[in-house]
Amino acid sequence: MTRPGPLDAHLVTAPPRGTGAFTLDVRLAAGVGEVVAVLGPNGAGKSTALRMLAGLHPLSAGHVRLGGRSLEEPGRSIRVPAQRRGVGLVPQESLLFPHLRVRDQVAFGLRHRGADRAEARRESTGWLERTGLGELADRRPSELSGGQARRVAIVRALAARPALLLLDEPLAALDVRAVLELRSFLRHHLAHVGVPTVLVTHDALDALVLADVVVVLDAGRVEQAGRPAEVAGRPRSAHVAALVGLNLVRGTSAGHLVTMTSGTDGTGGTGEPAQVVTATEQHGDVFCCWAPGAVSVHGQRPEGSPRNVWRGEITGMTPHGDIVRLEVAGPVSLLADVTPAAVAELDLAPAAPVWVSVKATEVTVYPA
Amino acid sequence: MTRPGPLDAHLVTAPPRGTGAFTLDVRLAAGVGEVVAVLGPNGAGKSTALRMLAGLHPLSAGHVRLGGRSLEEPGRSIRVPAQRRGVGLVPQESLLFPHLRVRDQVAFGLRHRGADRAEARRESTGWLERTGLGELADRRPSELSGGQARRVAIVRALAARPALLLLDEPLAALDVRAVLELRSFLRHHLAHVGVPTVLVTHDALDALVLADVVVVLDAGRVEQAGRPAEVAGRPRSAHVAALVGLNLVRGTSAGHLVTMTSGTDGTGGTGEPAQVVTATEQHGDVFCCWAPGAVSVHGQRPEGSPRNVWRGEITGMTPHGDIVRLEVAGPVSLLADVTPAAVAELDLAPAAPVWVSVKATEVTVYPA
Amino acid sequence: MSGRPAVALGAGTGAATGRVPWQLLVPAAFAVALLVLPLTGLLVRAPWSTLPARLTDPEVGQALRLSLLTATASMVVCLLLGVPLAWLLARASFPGRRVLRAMVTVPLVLPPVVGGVALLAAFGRTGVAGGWLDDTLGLRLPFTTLGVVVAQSFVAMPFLVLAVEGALRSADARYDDLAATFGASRWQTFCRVTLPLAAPGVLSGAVLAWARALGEFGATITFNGSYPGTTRTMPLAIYAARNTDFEAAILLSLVLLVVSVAILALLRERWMAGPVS
Amino acid sequence: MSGRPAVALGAGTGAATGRVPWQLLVPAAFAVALLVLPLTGLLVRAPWSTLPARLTDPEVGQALRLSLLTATASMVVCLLLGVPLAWLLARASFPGRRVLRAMVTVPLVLPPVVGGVALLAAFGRTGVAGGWLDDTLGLRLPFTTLGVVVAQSFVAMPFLVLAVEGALRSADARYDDLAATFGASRWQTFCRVTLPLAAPGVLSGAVLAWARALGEFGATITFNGSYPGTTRTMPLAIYAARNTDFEAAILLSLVLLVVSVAILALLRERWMAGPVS
Amino acid sequence: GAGGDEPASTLTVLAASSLTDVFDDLEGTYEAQHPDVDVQLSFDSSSTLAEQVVQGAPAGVLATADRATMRTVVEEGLGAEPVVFARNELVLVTPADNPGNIEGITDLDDSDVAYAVCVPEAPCGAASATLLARSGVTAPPVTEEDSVRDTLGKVVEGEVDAGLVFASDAQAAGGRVRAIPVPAADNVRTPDVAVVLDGPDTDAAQVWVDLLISRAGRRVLLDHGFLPAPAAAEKSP
Ligand SMILES: Nc1ncnc2c1ncn2[C@@H]1O[C@H](COP(=O)(O)OP(=O)(O)OP(=O)(O)O)[C@@H](O)[C@H]1O
Ligand SMILES: Nc1ncnc2c1ncn2[C@@H]1O[C@H](COP(=O)(O)OP(=O)(O)OP(=O)(O)O)[C@@H](O)[C@H]1O
Ligand SMILES: [Mg+2]
Ligand SMILES: [Mg+2]
Repeated sequence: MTRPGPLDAHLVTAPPRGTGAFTLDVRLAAGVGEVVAVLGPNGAGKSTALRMLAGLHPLSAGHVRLGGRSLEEPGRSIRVPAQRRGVGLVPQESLLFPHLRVRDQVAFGLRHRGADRAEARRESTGWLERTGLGELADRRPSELSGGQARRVAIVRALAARPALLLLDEPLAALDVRAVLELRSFLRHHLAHVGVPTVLVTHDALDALVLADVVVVLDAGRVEQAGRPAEVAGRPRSAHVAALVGLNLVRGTSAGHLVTMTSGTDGTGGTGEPAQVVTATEQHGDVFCCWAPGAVSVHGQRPEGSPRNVWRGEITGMTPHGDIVRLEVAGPVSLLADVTPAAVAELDLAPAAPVWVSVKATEVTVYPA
Repeated sequence: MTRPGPLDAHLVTAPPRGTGAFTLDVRLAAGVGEVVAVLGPNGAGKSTALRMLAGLHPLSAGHVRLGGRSLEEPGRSIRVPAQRRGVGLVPQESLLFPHLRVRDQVAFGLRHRGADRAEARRESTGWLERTGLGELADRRPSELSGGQARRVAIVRALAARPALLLLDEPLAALDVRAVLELRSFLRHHLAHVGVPTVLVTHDALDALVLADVVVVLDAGRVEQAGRPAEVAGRPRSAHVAALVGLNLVRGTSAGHLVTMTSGTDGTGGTGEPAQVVTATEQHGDVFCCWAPGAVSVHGQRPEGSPRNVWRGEITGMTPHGDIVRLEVAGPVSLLADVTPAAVAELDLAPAAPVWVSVKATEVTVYPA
Repeated sequence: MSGRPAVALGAGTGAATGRVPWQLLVPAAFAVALLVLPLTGLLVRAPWSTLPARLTDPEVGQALRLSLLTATASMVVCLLLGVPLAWLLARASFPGRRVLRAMVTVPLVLPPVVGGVALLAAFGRTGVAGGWLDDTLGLRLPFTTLGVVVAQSFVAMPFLVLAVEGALRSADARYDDLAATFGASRWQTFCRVTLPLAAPGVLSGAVLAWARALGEFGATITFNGSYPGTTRTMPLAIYAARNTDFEAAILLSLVLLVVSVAILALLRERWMAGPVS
Repeated sequence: MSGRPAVALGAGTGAATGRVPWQLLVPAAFAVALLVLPLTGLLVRAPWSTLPARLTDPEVGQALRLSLLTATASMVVCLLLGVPLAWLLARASFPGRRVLRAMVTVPLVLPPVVGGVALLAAFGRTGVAGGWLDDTLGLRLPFTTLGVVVAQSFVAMPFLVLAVEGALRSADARYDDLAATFGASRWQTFCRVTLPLAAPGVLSGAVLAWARALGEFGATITFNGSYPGTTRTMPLAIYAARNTDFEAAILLSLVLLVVSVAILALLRERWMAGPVS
Repeated sequence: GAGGDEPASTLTVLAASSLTDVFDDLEGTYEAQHPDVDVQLSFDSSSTLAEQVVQGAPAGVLATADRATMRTVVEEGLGAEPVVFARNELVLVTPADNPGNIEGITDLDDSDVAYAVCVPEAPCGAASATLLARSGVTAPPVTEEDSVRDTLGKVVEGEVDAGLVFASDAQAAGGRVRAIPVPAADNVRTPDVAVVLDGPDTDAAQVWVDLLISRAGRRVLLDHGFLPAPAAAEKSP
């Protein structure tokens, strides 16, 4: 409808009374044509943030500005209601209107953007056919499969030509081909229409492929924000580390030696504080990360160049294509990728004691 | 409750009147402690199959047998109602009872399996704490995030100790760590309790990690069934090929030369029938598949050993970790993985014309 | 919500799960007995031999027409005024909502005759609003067909409002929110989302209101008196007949009954084709 | 469904989306006028000076007690019998369901006085079931307090059944299905899932039934006569008072009104703490 | 009326609504004479009461405002021979301020005058129809009320300009209405009939009927605007 403009939001809301929940306090910004991916564990506040942007949940402080227009600013008592924000929302639960056929679902948004009835239905049919949903146009929501409903919800939001697009896990429940198609469709469509987009996802690939900026939430706060490659390469939370499949520990560095304050790979470390030797020099609070492929596994304490050597016990083994991913618990709990050949040779099995080593040069270290 | 027994089902149902839908006709079998993964595109009939196993949708023919007991057999007018089947269902939409707190959601199943009220709530609390949901025990469904609700639905089904477990995309909407944890939890739990399990998923990893048998559905019929590695290595449908990330074509083989009858990689092939040279000899209807990494991309028509050389045009480029995945359209449309260095060197960009080559030895060929 | 398909693959049917439990069957049977026995009694006692004479009596036809007309008009009035009020009670937030909600139940509890007195006190010649209506609009409600509609609407309104309010409350408000994000104003949302989702409740509210208006006696006779052709609806005709011939009153009641139940059955089955029918 | 939180993060509120549209406000205002003006009229006309004397009159207290007692008993009867019947109509599939559903609306349409005649024809001395009840159980219903409950239940039942049936229809049957997979029998599912989900509908049905029973006059007086202490409920007392002293009748009505609206307001606000209150 | 001591027995009297005031007065007289009996009065329209008696309503006395309804009870063999204890005649009443300026029954024959009568099926209505015809009034009423008290109510409320009611009812309304005698009314009098019903308390019931036609009873009836019963029907006390 209007010319697309950038999104600039600072979302603050107090927790609902009675629950021990957190205060949400999140800054989000997306330029024209930019996609912000919002990542974070379940219950981090991602969907709530989207609802606040859409005007469905009031801010207690902060602001929402879109294309220079202030949509909400409690400090100045500004609050544009949802119906005059022009946002397009794909809610996490699809929420197709139960009484409308698929064609009318899509036409719904079009009509309220000014199209008349016949025009809206025609345009809706066009959208459905372009997105491969033409056959479903006359179905009711109760006659759709979960994935079909999801796709209709996405098309419904896109068709309304919103000034701001809010996608809550849009690709969940879709089959692989639909994911591939939609991912590439979204990439082209979003770049083309230039609408700022906020995309909630649990899929690293979505973030890497679609997003210009990644924002990682946890417990209502931003844990990390930056370019996708930056975030993927230098995770600052267990969530992101798990998402991109890296081992991550946090510690205090004194030159080349990091004393761990928390070791984390999803299994939880125990025991005396371990140390990590790094190639680059750093001081103070730092994160260290390395790839599972950089970890060597040995039957005996290894001799030689690797400077980081720890004891451990295998707690999980998962075949991953050509490799086997081991979960190792010890002073530093970590993931290690080994070949099936190595598994056979070292006679690896759950509960087996092992030694693991990581070369100092394989460890990336950066300030916390 | 009862000793676990194997599942043997042949599910047949006519399409609902008025819709142009297909007849569902699916055979499923799972031994004690076995997991059957059901894959397939959206709308293939996966959820419907689960509903039929649960007794929520009647069979028009076929049978459902569990541990030797016939649960449904229209031919013999047998139909055990849902409440006496002892199945545990995680529906696609979670469907937490809106009026019950989380603790009572889980206790619900326990009570109907014979526990008294206090016992059920105690046991429920135990389950929630063991699965990291203890904090949510007093919340209502409307106060949960999407992923939290999903986890509660899974725990609710597991806690009831069903004789058959039906999981409809259990890991969708979960964050990475929860997925990792739940995947390993399910693997151990299912092996331990020995309950046959049917798992619907869109994630290749779920199928590979958790399943003993994979069944691929399309339009209500079984397209392929077998061990996960077998299915992953020799896909028989575009869906599975896309799922495991392989290029797949179908054709008629005369010795070492396959004339394509349909080329498929998710982008849809066009033009004159192309041919694929293979290293192994086959005759008749065959599938050929090869990995995207086995595809070389050239600026000019390549000289040398590769026997399969096609023209093409780049239609998509996606960075994938260390590599870039190209979508190439041409006589054979395919996916190709190249290094970022190669992209720079060859000056690859969307719409650029390229040549692609595949060595005959890299092509796996097997009867259709 | 609405439009659940007859045979559902994806949707819940609630029907595939075994036998009807006796704990429900037994009380339901008693309920049916309580409803059916009196009807049987009426049928047994009715003087069938006089039926043809009654049916061709022009006054009966007149009263029946008047009843159907006024009851339908009252239902429409209730829908037009009551649905918005129900929405206000269910979805809007304003001071005095408690009081207003209590107010709605007033005509329910008021014995109908007193309701008629109240209407006279309000809209009668000497009533608080009656004089004003007469002076400014020249509108006199008592002893007119319009007055019958007012009286019937007054007693039927709470049924509609309560039924619709209940339906609005159980309808999922997330759909309203979503409609707003698409730019639908509150009014558009109401028309295109809220109301369709609450349709079964609105329908049963309308049925209740229509039936209540059709059977309405006390308020009508008190507010409007009873005169053939203008205010004597079937219940009033039945009551009048009763003075001389009790049995005749029964016969007239049965006529009213058959007509109205037939209409209801027809409409309900058409609009409410149910999930398991 | 039930238990939507006061401030919802994840759930829909329907409240955050702008001003109340005038298209709803204006008709709602008319509805309020129609409900409030008659009440105002009553208040204006009531002979307040005689209020203390009336309130202390033992017969008034007796009638009020009897009314509250019988109306509450009737509501309980309606709940116990009517909810199962509503479930049967909404969820079960059996021949004659159409007829049964039509049957339920009968007492709605029957003018209450004829309802009383029908009850006499069924349970009276010479009625189709009355003789049998008397002979085998020694139970005589007419002209007894029990008979009052029967008459009130008869007229109030349809309100409950229709309201509950509507609520059951809009409740999502997928939850019933899911409950079955957990081994819940149909009866357990009904108690633990269906009924809680339909609770707002059941509640408003109960309110309707209670209020209808409380205001019930015609069927009661015809079936039970008007005997102080046993069958003379408030509406009958008001009717009796009207013969001698019209104004007194108004005062008694107001007493009934205040008591019942107070009770309703109390209970409703406690049970129905709404989404946007 | 509840007395100080618990009365030993109860006498239930069912009576037409027009008898409300008379019977309320007589209840006191009766209970004073017979402290062991508690009189319960229940008023409704004659036909409803008759139907209830047929259906077994517990009652000792039934008093109706006409003969026809009484006949249904007697034909069922539920009571003894009915007794006419009073008669009533119609008067024209207007609201106290007489907004329609009605001076006589002929003033009703004007389409601008809103007047009420009883339904023809009711005793007062049958009489009204005859009276109106004899007086040459052809303009229709705005309403035919179900009982005489309802007709009176409409006049008291000021909703109509005039109404035809029994003299006794007009008297009960006191100063709230103006009563205008109708010359031809004495030709269309209606009887009030009482009957002792079969049952456990026939003795107490008989005492009530005797009280009605006793000198004291007749005085009360006269005080309330009723006319005495014709001497032929009178029983000696
Ligand atoms: N009630 C219904 N009426 C008509 N068709 C239906 C109904 N329910 C489902 N279908 C259709 O049946 C097919 C199978 O649906 P089902 O839900 O089993 O798919 P699915 O394999 O689970 O898909 P998804 O991956 O999207 O969940 C779909 O094409 C769907 O549209
Ligand atoms: N109505 C509510 N009352 C109380 N707490 C709520 C309510 N709605 C959500 N929450 C809580 O607020 C937090 C944020 O919820 P939100 O739905 O935004 O999470 P999310 O990041 O979208 O998670 P997911 O990935 O699981 O969808 C969660 O802890 C949730 O339990
Ligand atoms: Mg969410
Ligand atoms: Mg599905």
